[in-house]
Amino acid sequence: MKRLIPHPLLSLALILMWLLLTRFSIGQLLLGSMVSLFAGWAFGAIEPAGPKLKKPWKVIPLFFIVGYDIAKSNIDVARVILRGPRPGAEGPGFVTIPLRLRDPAPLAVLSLIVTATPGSVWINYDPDTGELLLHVVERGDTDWHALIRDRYESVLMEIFA
Amino acid sequence: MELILSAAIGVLSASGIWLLLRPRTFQVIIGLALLSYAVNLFIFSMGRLTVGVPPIMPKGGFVDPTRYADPLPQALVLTAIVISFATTALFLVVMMASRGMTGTDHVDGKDKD
Amino acid sequence: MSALILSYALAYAQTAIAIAVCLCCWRLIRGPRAQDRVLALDTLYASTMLLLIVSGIRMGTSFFFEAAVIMAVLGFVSSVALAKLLFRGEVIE
Amino acid sequence: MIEQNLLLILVLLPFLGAIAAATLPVNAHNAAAWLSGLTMAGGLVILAGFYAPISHGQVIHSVVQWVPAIGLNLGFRIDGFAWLFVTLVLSIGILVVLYARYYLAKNDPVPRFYSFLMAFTGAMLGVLLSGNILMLVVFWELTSIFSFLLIGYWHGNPNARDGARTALVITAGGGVCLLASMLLLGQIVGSYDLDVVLASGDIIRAHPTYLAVMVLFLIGAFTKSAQFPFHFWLPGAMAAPTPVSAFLHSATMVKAGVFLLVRFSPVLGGTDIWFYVVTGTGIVTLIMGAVIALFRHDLKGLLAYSTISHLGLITALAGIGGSAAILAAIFHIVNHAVFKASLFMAAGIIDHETGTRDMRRLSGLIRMMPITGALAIVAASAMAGVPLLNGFISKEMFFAEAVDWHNGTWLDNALPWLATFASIFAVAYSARFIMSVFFGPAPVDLPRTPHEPPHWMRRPVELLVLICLIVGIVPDQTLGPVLNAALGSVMGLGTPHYDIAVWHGFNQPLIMSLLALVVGALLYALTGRWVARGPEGPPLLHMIRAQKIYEWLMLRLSWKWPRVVHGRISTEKLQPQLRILVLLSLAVGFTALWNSGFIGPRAKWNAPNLAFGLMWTVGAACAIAAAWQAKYHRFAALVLLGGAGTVTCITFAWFSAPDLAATQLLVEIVTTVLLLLGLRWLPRRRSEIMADRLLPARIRRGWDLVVAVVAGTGLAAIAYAVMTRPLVPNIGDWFLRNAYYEGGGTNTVNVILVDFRAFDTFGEITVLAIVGLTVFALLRRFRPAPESVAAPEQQKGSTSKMLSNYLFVASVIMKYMFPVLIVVAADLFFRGHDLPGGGFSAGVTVATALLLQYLATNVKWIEARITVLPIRWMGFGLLIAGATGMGAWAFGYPFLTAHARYIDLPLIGKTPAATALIFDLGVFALVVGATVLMLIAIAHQSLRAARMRETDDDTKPDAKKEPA
Amino acid sequence: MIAAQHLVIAPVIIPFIAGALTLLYDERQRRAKLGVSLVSTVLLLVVSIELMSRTKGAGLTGQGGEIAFYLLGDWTAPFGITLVLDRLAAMMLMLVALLAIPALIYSAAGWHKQGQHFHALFQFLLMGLNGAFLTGDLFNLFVFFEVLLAASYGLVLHGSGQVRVRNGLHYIAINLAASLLFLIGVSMIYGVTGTLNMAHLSKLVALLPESELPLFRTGAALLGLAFLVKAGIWPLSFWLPGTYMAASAPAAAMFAMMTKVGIYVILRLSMLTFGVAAGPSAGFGAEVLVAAGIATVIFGVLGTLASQGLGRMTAYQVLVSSGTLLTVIGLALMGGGEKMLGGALFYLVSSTLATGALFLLIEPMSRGEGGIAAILALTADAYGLDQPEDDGAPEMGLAIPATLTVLGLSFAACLLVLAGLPPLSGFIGKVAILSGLLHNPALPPMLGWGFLALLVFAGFATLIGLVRIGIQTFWAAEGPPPKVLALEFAPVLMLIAMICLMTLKGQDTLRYMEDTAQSLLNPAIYANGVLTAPSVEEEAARQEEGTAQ
Amino acid sequence: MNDIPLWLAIPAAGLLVIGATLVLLGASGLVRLHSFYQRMHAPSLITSWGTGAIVLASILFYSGQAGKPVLHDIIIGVFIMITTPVTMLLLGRAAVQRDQSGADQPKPPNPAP
Ligand code: NA
Ligand code: NA
Repeated sequence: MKRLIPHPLLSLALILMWLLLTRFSIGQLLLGSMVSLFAGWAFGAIEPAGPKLKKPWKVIPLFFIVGYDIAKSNIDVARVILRGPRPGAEGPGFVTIPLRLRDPAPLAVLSLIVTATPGSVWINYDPDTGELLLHVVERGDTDWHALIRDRYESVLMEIFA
Repeated sequence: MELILSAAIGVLSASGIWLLLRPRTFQVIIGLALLSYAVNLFIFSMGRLTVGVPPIMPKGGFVDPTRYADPLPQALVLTAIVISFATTALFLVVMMASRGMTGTDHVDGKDKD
Repeated sequence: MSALILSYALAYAQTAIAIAVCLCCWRLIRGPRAQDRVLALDTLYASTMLLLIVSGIRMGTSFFFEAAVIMAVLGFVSSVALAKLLFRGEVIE
Repeated sequence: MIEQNLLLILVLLPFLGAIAAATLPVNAHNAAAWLSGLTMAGGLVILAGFYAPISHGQVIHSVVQWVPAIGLNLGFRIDGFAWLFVTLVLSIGILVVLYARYYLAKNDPVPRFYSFLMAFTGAMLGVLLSGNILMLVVFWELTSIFSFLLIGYWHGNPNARDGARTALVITAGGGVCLLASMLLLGQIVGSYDLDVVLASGDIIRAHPTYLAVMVLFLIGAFTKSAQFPFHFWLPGAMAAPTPVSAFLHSATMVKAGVFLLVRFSPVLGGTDIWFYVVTGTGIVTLIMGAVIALFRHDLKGLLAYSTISHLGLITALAGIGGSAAILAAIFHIVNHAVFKASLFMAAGIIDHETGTRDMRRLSGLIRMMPITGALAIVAASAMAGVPLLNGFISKEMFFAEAVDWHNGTWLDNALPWLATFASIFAVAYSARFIMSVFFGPAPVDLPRTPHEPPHWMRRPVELLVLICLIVGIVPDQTLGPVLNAALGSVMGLGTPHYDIAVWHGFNQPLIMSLLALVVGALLYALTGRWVARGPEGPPLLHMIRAQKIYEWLMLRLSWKWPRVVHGRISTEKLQPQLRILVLLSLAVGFTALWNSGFIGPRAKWNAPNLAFGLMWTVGAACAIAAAWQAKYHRFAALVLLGGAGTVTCITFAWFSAPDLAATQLLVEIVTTVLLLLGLRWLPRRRSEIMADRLLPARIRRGWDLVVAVVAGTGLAAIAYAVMTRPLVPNIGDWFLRNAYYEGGGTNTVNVILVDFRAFDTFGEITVLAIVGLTVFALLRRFRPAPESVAAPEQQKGSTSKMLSNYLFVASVIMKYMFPVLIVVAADLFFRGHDLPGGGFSAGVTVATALLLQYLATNVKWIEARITVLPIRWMGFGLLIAGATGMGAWAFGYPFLTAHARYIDLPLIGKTPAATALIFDLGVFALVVGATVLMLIAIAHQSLRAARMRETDDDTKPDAKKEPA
Repeated sequence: MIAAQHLVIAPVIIPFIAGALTLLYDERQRRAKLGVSLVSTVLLLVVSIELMSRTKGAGLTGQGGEIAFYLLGDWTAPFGITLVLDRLAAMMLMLVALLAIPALIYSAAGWHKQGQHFHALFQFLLMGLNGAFLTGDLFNLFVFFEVLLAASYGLVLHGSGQVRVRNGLHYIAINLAASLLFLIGVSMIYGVTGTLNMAHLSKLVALLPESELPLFRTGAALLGLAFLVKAGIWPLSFWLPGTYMAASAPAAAMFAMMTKVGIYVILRLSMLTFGVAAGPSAGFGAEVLVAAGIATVIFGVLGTLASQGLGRMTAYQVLVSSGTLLTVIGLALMGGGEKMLGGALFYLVSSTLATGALFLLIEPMSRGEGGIAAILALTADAYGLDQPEDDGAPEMGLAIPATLTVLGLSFAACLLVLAGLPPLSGFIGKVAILSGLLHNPALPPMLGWGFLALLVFAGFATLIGLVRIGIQTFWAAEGPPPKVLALEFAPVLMLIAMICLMTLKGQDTLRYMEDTAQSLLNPAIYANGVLTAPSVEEEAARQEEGTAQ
Repeated sequence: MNDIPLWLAIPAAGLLVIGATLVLLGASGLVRLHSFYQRMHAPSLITSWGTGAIVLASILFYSGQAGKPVLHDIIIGVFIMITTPVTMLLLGRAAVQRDQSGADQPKPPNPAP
């Protein structure tokens, strides 16, 4: 079973995607399942096992947190664009944050969150030291260490085993 | 719209032709790509311009052809896109090989004009 | 009424996005560095995709969906390749 | 009937003999000689059978149809003239065969010689016997070709090669002119039948093209019979083995020319221009040949110029025309053949025995080889025109014509004098031949000690000399009847019968002969020593050698000037070629538009949209910027190209072509990556190329800019003109109406691609497959420039760790896109028939998904996990598409007939089930295979380069690393 | 059981299947690939013989009975794509097969190992050629042009090396540009007339309103230019000699056919659309064709004389042949008549065979000692290659005695054909053209004479050039004769045998050609036939009706 | 378009305006901001709520038109969110490396050994 369906969750998500792409019908469900199972199976060749999940439901609050953060940052960055960035240490610059996460998968999710949020870009993660280099558009108001480590990283550490 | 599109065809093809006449292989390949955009648009324009009526038919019922875009130029462009993709790839590899063997990226395989 | 509101909104959206594309293009041409161009192209891509969606709504067809999906799902591939070339001097090793 | 067949056999026999001889082993000297001799003897037997009817003025015809559609038939005819000529050819041929048997050396490839000789004889007989003037040209050219092979028989000798080539170029070139004249004759007369042509002299002479016909004809005849100014090939041809010279320059090759002159003189002759040109040329050749012959030191050279001179005599006679002149011409043809053949053979014996042909070294040979000497002396006397020998009689006849015949022109009045003058020299060179070779002190320092040759080598000479004597003494009894028959066949009915007598009384011609003999002898006696000391050729005149002029001219005409002109009107460079193509398109396009009047635009257009206009501002800016940057900033150009492509894609979507938009996008993505992959192998361009700043480059760029702008404007104008006119009723409507009902799909474009015009797609996927294969094949042999083998600058001093760190996070997302993209591809594939999408889009999507994995990791990593055999995919894809197409045959339908219906499946509902879907599956498989193949083949080059670097480092451990 | 009517498409399908099949074999299984390729090519010959015999109807009296149609997908013209097999197409198919077998055999002597996928490319080339000759649809013609061009790109580059790549680059660049022109032309014609079907087009041209003519003619002219590039017209042919010379021998031999595709299309389309029935457009472009043809002949002749090597010279001979044919097509548009055109078709076939044979002769003729291995090593060297990667065991084959003699005779035969000297087919062809031209009162006599002078001049120059090479090779060469394998001789001899057969069967061949020309000059038969060809369904319906009554 | 109920049309129009404005802002940031690293932040306006708003508007519109939820445009939003960061990640890192090797650009802290 594991060999045939190495990524059941992924396949499920893909079926959902299939139904979104086409239309909801039994036939499409069947076809979509076949396609999705195949896609999952093919992915198994690249990545034999997916990440282990501990508390996957925690992704739902995270989703809303991130959605809110992004909306807020939209306004911040829009302001920066309209007014120009603040000068000096308040303004744009690089920020280094030591991370506790080591697994690529949660790190990837973190990178998505950080980068999708306007105002911060994930520049580099050093797997040896666990240090994250960010570029932020305003170093001033935000405590980036706290934001990343407490607001996102800790949740991710809960979700992923 | 017709004027805009024909101007677009003109600019694309002029840029493409100018590059086609340049001495470096990469210029030629970019020129060919631009030219093929121009030609694809040109073929496409031969079916006249229609906005918002793709040639996708209802399932059954009377079909009034004048209400839809001419599908044939579209089919031709599709074939042309694929073929020009293939030939671009080929030209690229020949360009690489020529550069490797002659030591220059000049189209004549030697740097001296 | 719906039509009126929507058509104004759509006209605005279409024009605004088109202007946005022009701005991307300015950066694309201007550079000055390669990474600027890649960034501009990626942005241009995303904006164009949105223009596609908006135009689809304006024309009342949903046939642009496929193109938009392709742009969303695959558009980043060329940007990735471009970025990788900048970083490594090579796209695939 | 028998006669017709015999005639065919007569022509065919030598060719058969030639083929038989060619198959003999190299050392079969005797067999080859016997074969040739018997073949020719067989021909003579057939001729003997023809004698009776021919002598009664009968003409025997035989026709085999070859290409009657163009009047090209193997028509043969034999009349008196042809009979006489063929007999001469075959008789001398037998003697040459016999002679050659002893002449050729042990290690010469003898069967080849006989084979060529026989083939040549066959061609010669063909010329003589053709009853179709086109066939005559055919055989005429064959004589050129085989004589070329014969002259070049000893091709190890450069002189032989040059001589052979000159002979071929001159005579075959003449033959081409002859062909032209024959074609024109055929047009005038309406037939290529020789009999018809011969009977149409009046029509021909009155025709406006008469002059052209005559000139072309004469070029043909003069080149062959070595008339001035085409004479020089003949001395050059003396590099041939002597038997060849004896054959070609006595009875055959050169005589073909005069044969033609005589044959056609009643048709083309009789006009003043004919007389001036033909007789004039003849006389010039006669004199020139005679004079030069005296000054040649080489025996064969002397004989060669003598031959030229005698051919001039015959030509002059043909120019005069009339029965008596023609009779003299025919008679002299025979006589000259006989004595000249014997003289060549004698010269060959002398060469063979002494090892030299230089008359200055030869002397007093009469003591060592008295019989040969005597024979040669008799033959040379015949050549000089000594009475009681055959040469005398025909020369007398020529003198008589010169004296008696009048047409009142200055040339006519000068003829006797000119004839006598030439004769004096003929006597002188004959005397020189006799005196310097056979008399005088014993020779010293010869390469070989001379003695009499083998008996059988001398027999032919003996026989020929005997004929000289007999004909010289009793001409009328021996040759009278045949000559008259020949004359009758040339001149037609009502030709008077001529008695050929030795003695005509003490008349003017005899005086001329005696004068020539005396003065000639004196000339030699007085100048002999001086001539021997002089150069090879007449004083001063030897400086102007026709051969040299020919070579000078030939070198220029056929090599130097063509090279110069060719260089001017050609180029090896790509840019001018493309420039010409663009300019020609412009010219062609504008001319076609211009000639047909102005096209005014009609009012039919869509209201402009601001957003669309802005998009194209972007597109145009990108295109222009890409053009601007492509030389020094390739990367920027590539990115800009992407911008232009995106706008193009939007345009497709805007104007109702969602399929195009999707496909354009996909292709653009793959193309960008492909180009990026290639970018790595191009030379780095850090500094500006200096020449770019110079004026020529600026002018070139400016000019190209003008061309490009004009061309772009032209294309835009055409597009505008078409777009703004109302749509004509077109076949597109039919597709719209029938897509759903007949094609079983709602997406008309897709139905066209996989059903209505699936054959296009069928070809298109083949193109993709071919390109994939070519790319693969080329890259298997790819050799990067040394500069590109080195790691890119960015990787200098970096480890592979750096790459994995770089991709550490990003690769996770990229990998997860793989299954997503497979699902997207499947969606595109299945919906294609009804909505935008299809096998091609799906295929590119899958290929891109795979490509993404290569980008996310590295080649080794990914290939350890996923094995794609792209070429197999391509093969299966093609076979699926082909098999789907052929599946229709089973139901009696043509290739690619699709069957479409919606099937009601339980649970699933109405499902489209078109065989077109299977076809699309083939397309899908192929596209995946081809795209992946191309991408991966290029990508692998980096791996190879890395490996090359490693082996380099291994082999050169202490080689310094390039400074970064 | 496959019904006989499907044979029409066989010339496209057979090489397609063969090409696809060879992809399933591993690269090292060359013998298997060769086998597939050979079977396919021989089948092609058999099929083309059968197809040709089908078109040998009773000429004009047959009223189109000798033309076969194949409606792809069972869609009737002008909507679907129709294959049309008439005499001209059958003749070209035959010529392809006749050239392909020798080229393939020749490749088996070693060339097919000098790179990847030779056999697949070769088969796809055949597919492209055959498709181009059969199709009755303009855009489908484009597709098959691309198929054959793509395959030719592959074959030009087969074996790789500096010379091939450099020339290949030019070849590809120019042909890509020409393909774009092709597309512009085709789409303009569609935009103006609304059709892609050649037969339909031929009907529509005469009905085209005055106002549409300019655009239509521009489209046609641009299209024509694209074909002229393929046909190698001066001044668009500078790429040709280098490319042909660089190509490996079997590829070059097939290339003898490539320019003929351009010629074929120009002939086909000009007769269909600008023939006498085309109304105001009749004779469009004739003068251009004549002028360009003459220029090309002159250029080819100059090139022949200016060349040092046989390869280049042969390539220029290809141009001479092209120019001659184009001139004749132009004259035919002016009313030159079927005799002249028939002669030109005869000339086309014979010159193609001869140039093909010459391309195969180049290598053995320029080879010193050591057989094919030496020449391959030598070319690898000259072409700037490091090492052949996948050399198998050296090719075993029978070396031929009397090598020089056979080579020399073969060379001489080619020379005679190309120079138009008797007695071989080249002479018949030229005489047929000229006598057709001279006997035609429709054309001004000066034209005939001028062309006569041109042909005479061209033939003579060819003779001079080729004799120079021949003497250098066969007479001036020192050292022992080269080793040549039977596999290399046999193909040349096959081609020469074909030439000889054509010569002997001159009357029959020429008659066929003249009939072909006659039907070309009456495009209505073709057009009506295509437009009324019934689909299988219609046929069935009609039969049902018949039985009902 | 009048078949869309007003209660859908108004939020859809609003979302369109917001989305388009964000797009315009993002693109102008690309032009206005001074250094590459600053400019990197601008597009995220487009790819986050710019896209989100327009996609939502589209969902509202098509759902209103069809009279039932038409959600497939979600996919576009989701994948834009997922894929754009990949580019940014790789591009940002590449820019840093390029700046370290280039002399005339401001140097960021050394991110990696
Ligand atoms: Na961000
Ligand atoms: Na002497």
